Amino acid sequence: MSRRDRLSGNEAVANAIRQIDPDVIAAFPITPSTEIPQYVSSFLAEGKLTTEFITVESEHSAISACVGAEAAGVRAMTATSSAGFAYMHEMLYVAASDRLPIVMAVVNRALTGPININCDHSDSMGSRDSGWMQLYSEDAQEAYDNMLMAHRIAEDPEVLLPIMVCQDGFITSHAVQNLVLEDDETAKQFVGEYHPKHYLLNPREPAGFGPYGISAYYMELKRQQTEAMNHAAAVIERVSREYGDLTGRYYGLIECYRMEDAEYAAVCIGSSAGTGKAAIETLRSRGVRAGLVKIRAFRPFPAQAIAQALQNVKAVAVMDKADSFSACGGPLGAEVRAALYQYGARVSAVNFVYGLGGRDVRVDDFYAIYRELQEVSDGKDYPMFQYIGVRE
Amino acid sequence: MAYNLKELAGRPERFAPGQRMCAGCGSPIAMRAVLRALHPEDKAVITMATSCLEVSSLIYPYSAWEDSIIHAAFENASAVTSGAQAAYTAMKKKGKLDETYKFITFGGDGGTYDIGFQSLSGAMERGTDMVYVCYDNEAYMNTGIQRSSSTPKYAETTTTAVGSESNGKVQTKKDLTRVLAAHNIPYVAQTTFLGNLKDLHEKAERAIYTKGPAFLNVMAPCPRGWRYDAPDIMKVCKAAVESCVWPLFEVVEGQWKLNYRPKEKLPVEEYLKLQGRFRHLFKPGRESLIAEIQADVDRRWEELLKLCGE
Amino acid sequence: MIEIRWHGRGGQGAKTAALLLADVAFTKGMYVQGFPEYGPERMGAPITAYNRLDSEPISIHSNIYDPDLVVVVDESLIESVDVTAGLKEGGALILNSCKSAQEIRAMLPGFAGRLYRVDARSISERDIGKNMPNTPLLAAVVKVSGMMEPQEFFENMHGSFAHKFASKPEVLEGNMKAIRDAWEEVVAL
Amino acid sequence: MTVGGVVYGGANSPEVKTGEWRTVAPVFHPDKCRQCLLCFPVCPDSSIPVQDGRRLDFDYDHCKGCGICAAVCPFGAITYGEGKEEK
Repeated sequence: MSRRDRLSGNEAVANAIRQIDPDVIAAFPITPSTEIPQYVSSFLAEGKLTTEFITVESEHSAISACVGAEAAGVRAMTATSSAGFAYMHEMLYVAASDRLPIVMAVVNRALTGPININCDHSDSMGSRDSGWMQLYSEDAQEAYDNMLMAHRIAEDPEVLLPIMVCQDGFITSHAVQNLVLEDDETAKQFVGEYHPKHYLLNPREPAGFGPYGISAYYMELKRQQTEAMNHAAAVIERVSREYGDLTGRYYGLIECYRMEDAEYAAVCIGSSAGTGKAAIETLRSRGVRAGLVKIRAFRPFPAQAIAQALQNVKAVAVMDKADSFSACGGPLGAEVRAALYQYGARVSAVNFVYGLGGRDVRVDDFYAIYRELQEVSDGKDYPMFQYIGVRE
Repeated sequence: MAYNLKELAGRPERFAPGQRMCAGCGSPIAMRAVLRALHPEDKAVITMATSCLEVSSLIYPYSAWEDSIIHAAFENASAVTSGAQAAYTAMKKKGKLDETYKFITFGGDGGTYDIGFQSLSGAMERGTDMVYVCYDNEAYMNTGIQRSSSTPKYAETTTTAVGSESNGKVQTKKDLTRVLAAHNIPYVAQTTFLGNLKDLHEKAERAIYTKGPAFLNVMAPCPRGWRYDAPDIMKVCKAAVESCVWPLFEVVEGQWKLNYRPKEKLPVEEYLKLQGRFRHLFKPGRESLIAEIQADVDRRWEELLKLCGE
Repeated sequence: MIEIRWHGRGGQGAKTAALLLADVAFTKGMYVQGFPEYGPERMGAPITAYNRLDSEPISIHSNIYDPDLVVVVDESLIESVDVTAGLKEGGALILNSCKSAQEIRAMLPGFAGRLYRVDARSISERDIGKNMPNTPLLAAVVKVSGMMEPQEFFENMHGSFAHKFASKPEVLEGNMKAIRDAWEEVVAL
Repeated sequence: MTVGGVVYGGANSPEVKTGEWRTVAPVFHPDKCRQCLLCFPVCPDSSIPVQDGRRLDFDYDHCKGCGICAAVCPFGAITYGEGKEEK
């Protein structure tokens, strides 16, 4: 029996971890993900977890220990944010190239500097090319659900890639909300057992991980990773469908909200999608045909699905909660525009950079965005990218 | 059990030929000796820091290791071992594994004294049941002989060039074995290659079969970086020990023990003159530098004697 | 939807009160949000916490700018924080204070909206034995918002306190008394 | 290619014939050898096979010709001459 509860995003993730009961967790405290290892510690103290908990001396060691544990043949998890995430950067590539299906709970926070503890996506966007899958969560419910699906996706033999489950720091991680938790047995059964094929602690066959990859092999090994990422899209959809059949909560690579007849759409990631949905309801009541595309999987990037969803709108706002400093906008803007171009969707795409360092995004901001889209579709020129809520 | 090389030689070789270290390299001598100390019925998970050893012994699609091996990066070998060891504990607890595994980490001085020190210190402090073996060749040899914090004073390296304004490395060598002893772990030892490698074997065996963290520092000369003739490696090691530049000692549960005391301390220049990296010290006008090194060696030796209650 | 903004100082329990209120509403079957203003919390520094309560699912994830209800845990904040900012017309402000109506009105020049006072400090000191204003304030919020009948609220709180203070039944009684007293003592000014 | 470049099944490096690197070869003289085995552990290339407590001739497939063994032999049972194909 599933259970209705009210939890913060971090509590929700911690409860997923408790239900999964991974063999090894290695983590280092950093705001706003710190609560996750704290919950792990208290679950252990109460005998609610059997996990080996390694209280490492840094995030670099946290992810390194996960690499060691996962290569040894067990499930390993960690959690981090911001600077800690960045400190892991090098090892993220190693985890992916070793094809280790590590699960990491990311609580998004702006990357220093200046130092800032609030949410944006500059931490995880900085590692978007590390070879990890990235699922983003709108709220605590999705963070919980994504965590329960993460192992199944990552460990699929067609995939074998690490995965990060992201949620917005403080905005959802520290906000209590209603959600439904599956009962422990159902969750455990869904996640299932882990049976790696090649691993260090296989007494029948030793294994060597992380060899020197000379030029004669390196490119093929990288190509393998891309193939795995290609497979990942279908696996995410399949696992999500199965999860939906079990829980009634269905997820895809993207979520289309009131897009059937939408003339104006916003594309965004994370908690802002919820705020956008509230704005859309009001706009619809005023006769504006507004819709929204929420990106759940940023890696693999669902280019075709996004292009399809947007092909009939008059104008789209692509919203980046991170700047690329490319002088051409944010990462989502670049990739959505590339997708539109590739699939021949001739849509005016306006790139907005917003919400950096916890700058709040209000329902009113969405009204302004949709107003801007109406003007653009009426022929107004628009720059390569622009900011929301910045003082000039 | 008394040391019997004949018997040990009968154990299966766990570090195979075909690895691509330089001819005459000290590091594989250390690997072979440490792995000979592993009881044949036991298995191992070996972790390597990025190093000459790593890029020579695990080159896709070849491995020189009979045991499971993992390399992740330069600075994190101990953390990787922590994870693998925790996985082992988890599997044992759940009854998923019958075999006994030992966890051995190999790193050069760069990956141990310097960039990997944080990860090493963390793993030791956490009480990880593992052995960290540093093969100390006193510089970053893999990238072409740059100085490390293990490089001795006045040694020439490619980043401590010798010239009219420079006598080589300015700073003294970090005493890492003592730093590890300060972690209050059950076993810390320092050794090198001598005779039939009895000292190295016994320390390796003790380190591997000590419950909890153990640290073994093995001076492993590099003919290319130290600039001596490759066949002379054993001569160089002997001189290091006889001159007290590299004393043999161990710290067992906090108890310091000197393993060898030279009958007559060899002057330090006898050690230095074997190696091209110190050649400039023998040029006229630099006599005081050798005296300075001697004074430093003497001071450290006296300190060690005190610690060992000698 | 009811939107509530709490003003307090770090360590006074405003955040806890917001979470408690979310709990109370949740047990009534409502959709809830309870969250602090996102940032480091330091003892004594002004902090803000928020609640959204609704019979429908809530998807908005922004701070609250036009609250229906503002709760001021520490009246000294009024000097430095614009506690009535954005307060909806017809909205209410609940103040933890022992001051008279005139004194309070004088502290809030230009505010003509509904104003309530509860002396949460005295109540908690009397009933619980120390200054823990959040419990009495919670009762005031529930009453002023009209979200629950007293009996249902008391039963709810009893259930949640019984769980929280399982090992300290005397604390439970004190807290329950503080809730009942606050329900009676909150006054419209 | 293996998934993730993982090498499994234990040591396969003997397929790599590092003996090709050798410019100077050690030569074993069994008549002078007293089987003290001092040479065996100091070989960096695991190229001195030992069977039943006795060393055999060099594994020239892998011996890189460093000469350490010759330097430690107290009995002159290993000579270290000129030329790659001494044997």
